[in-house]
Amino acid sequence: DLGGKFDKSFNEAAFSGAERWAEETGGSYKDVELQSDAQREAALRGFADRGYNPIVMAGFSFATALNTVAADYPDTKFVLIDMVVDQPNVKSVVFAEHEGSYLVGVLAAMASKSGTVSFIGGMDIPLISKFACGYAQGVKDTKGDATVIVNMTGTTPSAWNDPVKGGELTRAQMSQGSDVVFAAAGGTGLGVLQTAADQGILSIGVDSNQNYLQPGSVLTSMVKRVDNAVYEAFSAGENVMPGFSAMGLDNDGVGYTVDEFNKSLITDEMMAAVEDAKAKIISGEIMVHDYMSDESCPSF
Amino acid sequence: MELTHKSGRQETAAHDLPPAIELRGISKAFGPVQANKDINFSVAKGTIHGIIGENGAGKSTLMSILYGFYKADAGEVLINGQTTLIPDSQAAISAGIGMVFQHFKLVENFTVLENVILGAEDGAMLRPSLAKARKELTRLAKEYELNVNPDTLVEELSVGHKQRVEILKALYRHADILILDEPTGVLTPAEADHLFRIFDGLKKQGKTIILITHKLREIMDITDTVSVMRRGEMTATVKTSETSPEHLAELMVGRKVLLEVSKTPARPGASVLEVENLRVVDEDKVERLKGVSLQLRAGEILGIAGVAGNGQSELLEVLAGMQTATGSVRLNGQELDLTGAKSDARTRRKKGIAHVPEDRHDEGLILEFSAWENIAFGYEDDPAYNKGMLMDNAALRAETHAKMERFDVRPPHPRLEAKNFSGGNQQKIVLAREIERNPDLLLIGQPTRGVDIGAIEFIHQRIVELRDQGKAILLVSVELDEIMSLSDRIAVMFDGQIMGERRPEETDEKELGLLMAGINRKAN
Amino acid sequence: MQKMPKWADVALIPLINILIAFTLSGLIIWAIGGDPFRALKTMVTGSFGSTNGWGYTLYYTTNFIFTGLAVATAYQARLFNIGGEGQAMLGGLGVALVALSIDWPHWAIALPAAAIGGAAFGAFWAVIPAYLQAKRGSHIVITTIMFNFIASALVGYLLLNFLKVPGNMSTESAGFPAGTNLPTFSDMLAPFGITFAKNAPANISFLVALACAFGYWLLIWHTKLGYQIRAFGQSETGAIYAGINPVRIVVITMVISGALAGMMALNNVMGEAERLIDNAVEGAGFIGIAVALMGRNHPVGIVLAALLFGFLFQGGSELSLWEGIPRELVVVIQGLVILLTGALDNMVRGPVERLFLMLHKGEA
Amino acid sequence: MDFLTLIQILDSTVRLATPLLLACLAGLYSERAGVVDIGLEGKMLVAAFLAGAVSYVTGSVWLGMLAAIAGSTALSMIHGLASITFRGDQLISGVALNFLAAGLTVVVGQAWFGLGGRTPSLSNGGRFEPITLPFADAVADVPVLGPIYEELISGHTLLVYVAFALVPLTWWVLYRTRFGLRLRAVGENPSAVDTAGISVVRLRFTALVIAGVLCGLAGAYLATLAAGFVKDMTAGRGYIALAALIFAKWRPWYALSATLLFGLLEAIGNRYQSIEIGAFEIPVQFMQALPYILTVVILAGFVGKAIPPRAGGSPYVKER
Ligand SMILES: Nc1ncnc2c1ncn2[C@@H]1O[C@H](COP(=O)(O)OP(=O)(O)OP(=O)(O)O)[C@@H](O)[C@H]1O
Ligand SMILES: Nc1ncnc2c1ncn2[C@@H]1O[C@H](COP(=O)(O)OP(=O)(O)OP(=O)(O)O)[C@@H](O)[C@H]1O
Ligand SMILES: [Mg+2]
Ligand SMILES: [Mg+2]
Repeated sequence: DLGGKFDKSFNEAAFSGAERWAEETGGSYKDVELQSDAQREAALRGFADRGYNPIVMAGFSFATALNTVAADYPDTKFVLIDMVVDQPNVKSVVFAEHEGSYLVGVLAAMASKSGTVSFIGGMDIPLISKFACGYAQGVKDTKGDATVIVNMTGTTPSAWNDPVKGGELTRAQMSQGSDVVFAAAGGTGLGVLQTAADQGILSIGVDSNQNYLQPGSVLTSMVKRVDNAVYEAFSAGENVMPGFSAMGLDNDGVGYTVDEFNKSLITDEMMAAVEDAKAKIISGEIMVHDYMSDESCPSF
Repeated sequence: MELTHKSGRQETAAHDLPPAIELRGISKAFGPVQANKDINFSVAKGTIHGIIGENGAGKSTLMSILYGFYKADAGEVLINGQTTLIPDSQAAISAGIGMVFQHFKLVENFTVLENVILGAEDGAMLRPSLAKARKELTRLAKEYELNVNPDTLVEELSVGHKQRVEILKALYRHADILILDEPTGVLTPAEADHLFRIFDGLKKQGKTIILITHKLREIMDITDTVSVMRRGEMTATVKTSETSPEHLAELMVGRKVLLEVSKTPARPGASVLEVENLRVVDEDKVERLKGVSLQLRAGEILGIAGVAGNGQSELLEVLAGMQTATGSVRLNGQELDLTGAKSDARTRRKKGIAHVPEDRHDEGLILEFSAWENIAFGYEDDPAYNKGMLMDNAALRAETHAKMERFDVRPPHPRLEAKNFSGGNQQKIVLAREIERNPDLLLIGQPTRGVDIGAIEFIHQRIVELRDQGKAILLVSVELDEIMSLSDRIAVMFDGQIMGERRPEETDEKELGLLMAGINRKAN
Repeated sequence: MQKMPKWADVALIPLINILIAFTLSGLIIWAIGGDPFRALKTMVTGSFGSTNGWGYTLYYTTNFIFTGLAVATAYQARLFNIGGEGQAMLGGLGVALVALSIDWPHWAIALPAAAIGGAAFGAFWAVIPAYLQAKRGSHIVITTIMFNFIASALVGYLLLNFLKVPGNMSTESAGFPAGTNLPTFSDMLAPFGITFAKNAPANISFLVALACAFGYWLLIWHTKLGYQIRAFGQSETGAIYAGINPVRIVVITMVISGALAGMMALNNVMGEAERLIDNAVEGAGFIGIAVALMGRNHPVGIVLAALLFGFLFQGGSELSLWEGIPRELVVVIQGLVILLTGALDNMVRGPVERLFLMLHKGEA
Repeated sequence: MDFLTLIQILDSTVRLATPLLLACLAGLYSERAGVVDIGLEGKMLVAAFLAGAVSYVTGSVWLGMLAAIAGSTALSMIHGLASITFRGDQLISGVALNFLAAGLTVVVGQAWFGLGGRTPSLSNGGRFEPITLPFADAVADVPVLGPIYEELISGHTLLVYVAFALVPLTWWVLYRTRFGLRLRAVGENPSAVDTAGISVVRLRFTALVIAGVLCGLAGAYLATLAAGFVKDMTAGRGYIALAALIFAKWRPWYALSATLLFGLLEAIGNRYQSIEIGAFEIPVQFMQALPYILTVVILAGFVGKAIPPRAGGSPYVKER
């Protein structure tokens, strides 16, 4: 999406999936970043005209362009991440971000000493609310009296690229008692993680595994395996199965991460609780509310 | 007629001393315009040397070269007999040259003191420089009658005082040679007299002065020698004692010039303008007009004399619709709106008031506009200039061309931008626009400021012609000469009030001067 | 009398400048390991080599003509309108509201209605800073910058809470009814037997932009109002002398300026996206500043400068598509072009003038 | 709002105002000398990038800062070349610099680090550490004044103190030194300076060098605060600084208040993102736009006409 290829989270995850495929198979692919909305259609047609197959799009903003283009290229397979487009040659990959967010919410609630945790999103858009809502529910289900502070960075695209503002928001949330902050804000999030580390509170990364960025301070990362989705799409090549693919906890499409950088932060008790929650979500015992279903969030 | 200048009137010392300044073969072109052509001339030490010439003759250019402001294309400069390179103003200053430009080079929102030390500070800190300059200014003020409050902001000073600051700047830098470009153009007679007294003092101290002016009387009064420039060349240098204004005028313009206005007695008709109890309060809450009343009839010229800043400008602006006021103004018996929506200049024009403003650069003209666009300035909505929704530019250009021919604007090119005309010609463009509107009332401020004598003659004739057509004319000028020779009646303003009214034939400059200073003999 | 023939002034010098800018860009491409000649070829063929390329180039050009004219109009009155971005954003809102209000039977009816909607909203967004400048002396540069931020917040809010289709991830309005879809170049040229790329976004609003450029020319140099705007711009005291009401001129000028910026939405919102998306203006308001300045506030100059930027945009996106050259490099090229043709103009002008003077002397 | 919250908001204000203040002072020097500078944004961006890159590579924040200053000054010199030497349009030149900076930082960053224009995170040697002023801990418990000193005044990084110290320094330079006198004069009436025998060109270039250095500091501050460079991370602060400069009427102390005001408004916007009044909730977008709305309101209501240096924006031409 317009955030840029190396935003350390969403787009980078897509890119690394493609890289992994290229490395393993020796195949080649072409990637492009777009600077304007009108280019989406041009890029899709450009790739399709030149016989690229499949064409993977990371980001819901492609939906409209894809809807018109897909019909014109019935022989080309398209993979759209984060949004559903109902066309015979389109595979839509949608992630259950709310479920992953729920899990990190559980961890946040348990790691918090103050009983107040927080969330920093890039812009006030539905996708980000989906993260926030799942997170809030995870927190509340774990600690009924916990407070969740939710902030958004801004209203212009620079909201995704303002680490200084991210840092200030973190401090503002700290001053309201938060000691665990979940950032879903692209480059702005880097400032959040940094400030959390500087100020000695915990943070939660997003999309990619961001634990290594601030070892010992990033509690965990809510990963969204866009890389897997891209990898699979490329691996399947022209034989991508059109249709709808939900990436949730069950198929490891989303999740939380534990590695050498955050091992010490996660107690056995926390581990047990979060695994329990995961199992219950998969089994359907816990219903995590999807913000997109009714554009509201009962946990706020 | 003596055209050499090696020996002058300064018999005593100058004989064996080299001239203070000598120029040899100076030439300067601005693109295609040859502003100076092979100019040779010298000025003896301790004298006052005048330079006259038509607008655009190249006087300012020559002096700017001497001051290192422009670089000459060819030629050399000798100061006190020594060849001196003047690549920049710094060099000129070190050579002992000071210059007062026609348009002052002052920083308006600095104090006098700051302006004086600018570029002549001692050391990196301001405090010592300021203290020293303050002392020095006091000394200079005493020595040359150059009183200015050192702590006033320059923008608050009158023109005369600004000029003193310029002179102080030069003296503070130990100038021995002082160049003044049209210094009296904007001065009142009293200020000019004062300036000349300063010149006398400077001359006594052995300083050399070069004076550029359009006023022959000044040349005759205070210079020792005078040079005439025409079209970039120095055509003559004569001793002042051996020439006459008529002769100088002829040398300048290349033909005989009438220095007196010829006019028949006025035959005033119906009353055109009646002003009663006009009051203006400016932004700083200062009362600028304190109840002015006057009356003006068709076919007469009422001259308003006064030292600049005594309310004449405000009077003109109120009548022209550029300022609001209280009181009452009737034009042809009809009351004018002084404050409301109809108090603007456009409405006034439509009612038959034309206005030649005091400041042609900031008001009368848009310098970046071409001549033809300026001819429509203020009248762009005239149906004659419009065809339907659009302006009829072609017709406007044709009309401008005709007007330029009639008013002898040189060069008569409608497409040329106003800024490229000389001062006199710019003024003629404004006059051509306003006079030919056939107004009932013409307001005219400083009609000949900075204008050469050839053009002055022309402008004066036009004003009188208009009067003879039965128009009412309100003339504001700081030139008493002009007021005396043009007006049928003279009103003198002082401190926002009319001090008294005289007929030119019944008064003299002395009496007017006293009135301008606020002293009314008759009344007392 | 002239130092240089006119053709050298208006054509030769800009050409040399663009050449230098491209040479420098080539060096940068070479330095980061690309092939400058291939890159140039990609850019040129990508933007002018096919009707598809043309379609995109002219689409961007259209945006820049509108915003360039907006900046230029204000500049004639010496008002520096940095708010084209926000005004175009609001214009988008206006166009969207019109387009979504009823089920338009035909684009020919919808177009003028949307133009009025876009212009009105753009003008509204410009008139507040104008009024504050004229009446309260609030610096229009600050207020228009602030209004850009406010516009983005406002449009974002409205999109999210009122215009968005429930269930849709993207903050965008519903698609406009088919009756508002503007004819593209392909639709327009088909009757003449010319085939034009079907999917290229250039549409009839390009002609609207050209008409606006012509209207701008008429307005500024051939009407009383234009005369007054220019006179006011040159000298405020002069304007008062002439009886030109400053408040009126400032407000009217900014209304026109904002309306022009707002009409940009005909192209990007109505013509291309056919829905209102968040941040649809994508910096065109700022590019308009460069376009107006480089075009010397003259309509022909503005159209040409807009075309140049259209080329840079389209050629640049082709570069990043096919040459793997990062899209930011295109921003660098844009910067170099602006710098050389706009600001370093005299660097080339001086020597060229001297050259002509020498040639001239040689003849004489 | 309790006292501690107030302190925290003010603390945040100081941090947010610092880059604005540095950039605003940079603009002040350059515009006082008659060169309009809308390239502040670009200079800051380049400086932030170089600070991030060089600090990371060398591990020294000081070298990073030097590189930031050098880069930003280089852009300043291009601006000078265009607008002073070649008498080009100052606005165009500034716009061009902003484009160049936005592009080059990413292109070069990508070439160097391959992180898409981001620089790797800075470890501790690559950043400025907070400075704890003497006795900060000791007085922390003193009511009212204690927290003010400990939280608000102490504990910022070096550049914050530098920025605040620059305000009186700038005032002193401007109004108490020969250089300041000439600088102010050249922005008001360059021909007065020229006829006084001082080089207009040299003065203006000097002013631009100072502006370059200050923007360099501003950029270095941003990069070290965020521990690395992220593309476009200046996020419009150069424009806000420009607005603050006009707001401040080109005066140093006013510049301090103006930037503090902008900082405060942003800090408040950060702290109170959505406010509920009864059933009506003020949307987050409104709170985020609040600083801008308030700026307009204040400008319209309280600040009169701001008169810029008279010679600003136009190149000095004495002879054509
Ligand atoms: N900076 C300049 N650039 C181009 N041409 C100039 C410049 N300055 C003067 N000129 C031209 O040089 C000629 C001489 O101008 P100059 O200013 O020396 O005249 P002047 O004798 O001082 O006139 P005035 O009596 O009106 O003051 C004029 O034709 C003028 O147009
Ligand atoms: N930069 C310039 N370019 C072209 N012509 C110029 C320039 N500067 C001055 N001139 C011309 O030089 C001549 C003399 O200029 P000067 O500065 O002496 O003013 P002026 O014409 O005497 O006006 P005024 O008496 O009203 O001050 C005029 O013709 C003026 O238009
Ligand atoms: Mg002159
Ligand atoms: Mg003159």
